[in-house]
Amino acid sequence: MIRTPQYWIEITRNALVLENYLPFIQDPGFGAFVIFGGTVRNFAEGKPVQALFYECYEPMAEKELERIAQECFAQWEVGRIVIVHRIGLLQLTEPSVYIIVASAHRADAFAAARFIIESIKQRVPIWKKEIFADNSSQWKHEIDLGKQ
Amino acid sequence: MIRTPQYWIEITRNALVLENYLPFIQDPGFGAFVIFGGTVRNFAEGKPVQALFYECYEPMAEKELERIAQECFAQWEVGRIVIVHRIGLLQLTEPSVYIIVASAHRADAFAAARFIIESIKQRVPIWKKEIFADNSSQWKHEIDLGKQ
Amino acid sequence: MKITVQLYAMLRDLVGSETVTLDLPEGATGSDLWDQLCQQYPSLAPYRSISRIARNHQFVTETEPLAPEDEIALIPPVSGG
Amino acid sequence: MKITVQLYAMLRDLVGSETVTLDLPEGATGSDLWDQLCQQYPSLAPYRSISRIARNHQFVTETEPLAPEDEIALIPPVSGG
Repeated sequence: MIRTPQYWIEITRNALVLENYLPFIQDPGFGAFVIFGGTVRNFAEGKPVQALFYECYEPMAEKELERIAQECFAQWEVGRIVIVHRIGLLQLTEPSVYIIVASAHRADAFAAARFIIESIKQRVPIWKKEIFADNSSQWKHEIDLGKQ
Repeated sequence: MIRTPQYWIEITRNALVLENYLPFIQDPGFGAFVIFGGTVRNFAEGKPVQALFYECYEPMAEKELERIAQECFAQWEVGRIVIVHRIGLLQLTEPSVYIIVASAHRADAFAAARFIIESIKQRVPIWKKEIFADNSSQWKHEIDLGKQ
Repeated sequence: MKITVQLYAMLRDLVGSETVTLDLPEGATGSDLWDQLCQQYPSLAPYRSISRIARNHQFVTETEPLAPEDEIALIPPVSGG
Repeated sequence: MKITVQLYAMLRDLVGSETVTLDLPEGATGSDLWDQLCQQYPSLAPYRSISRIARNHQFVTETEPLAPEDEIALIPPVSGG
């Protein structure tokens, strides 16, 4: 966990509870907040999914998330940022990530929240293994060597 | 209140509690949700604000919110929409509005949530009176007739 | 015909009443309604160009003819959210 | 010099180990590291063009020279969120 008065970055094996993070972003100077939540969906690559397993290169992932938060503060007028990602085994509908951005004006919160989730999907070392209903499993982006 | 399996529209005098609305959007078919929250900010028109008073043309406001929700379902692949707006007297940091959109893919949830808040600010008959720290007050968009 | 108009926010404050009942000729439109209202309450005039008319909970243009059974409201610039 | 590389996700599964220690000439770069790694573990080769190298928790290009005290990890396409 990396916590400053402006941002709260956390990678955890525990279930995510949204309410725990809301007091951190409360401030009479902010008029808007945007929350993005990612949850475990029952379908991927055209196949039914029963669970997801997330793995992480933890020290780098937290630092990369911190760099993303700092880029937001440099680009937009944002007041507070929370980025929490769960790792380990997650069941259907469980949240895997929460991104919360509070700002004076809504455009900044929307832009920064979108930037953060897109950045996570590009450059934060976290990997997802899809566990399908038939008990087969595969890392996302895994190359099917049989097809090469 | 207007509630269908797809959307939950509500205008209320009670304090908004985000957790009350989260079970409604939970579904294994959705992988993403976006929440927009509007809160009472301590500054407006360059003056310190101590509270906001919201008034509403209630039957039309709920119908207009319903039309906005229906426009979202027509434009984007969204699964569930919650729009709740509080009216009456609100203190600093209290939430005035929550918009929640759940969808299979994040782009739809972001786009619809943004569309909903922009639409509310354009065409839902709700009015905000700013109560300043010096106890003066003014409807937002009120024309200062002295200046005409 | 009698048309009752609901007023909100600054419009209600300027008139000092939540509703105003006007006597308009049959087939009068929103534009006629505004004309008579502004004559009776000149302080509303600056809001005419920035307000909209709602008939039965939907926005309508000023050219729309009104009927006594319609629920009519004037909608000054909104500020929800 | 000895360089220990951390492996994650499918790369770790393909090698069957969380780390691999390589013996590389002084001043060797990320590119040299990949060359030797793919020689030892040919199943990694398809991932070379789509993976990145992290040195001390930051992405670096393949031309960057490495040092034994660096923490080196190979980062295959990520899929968090």
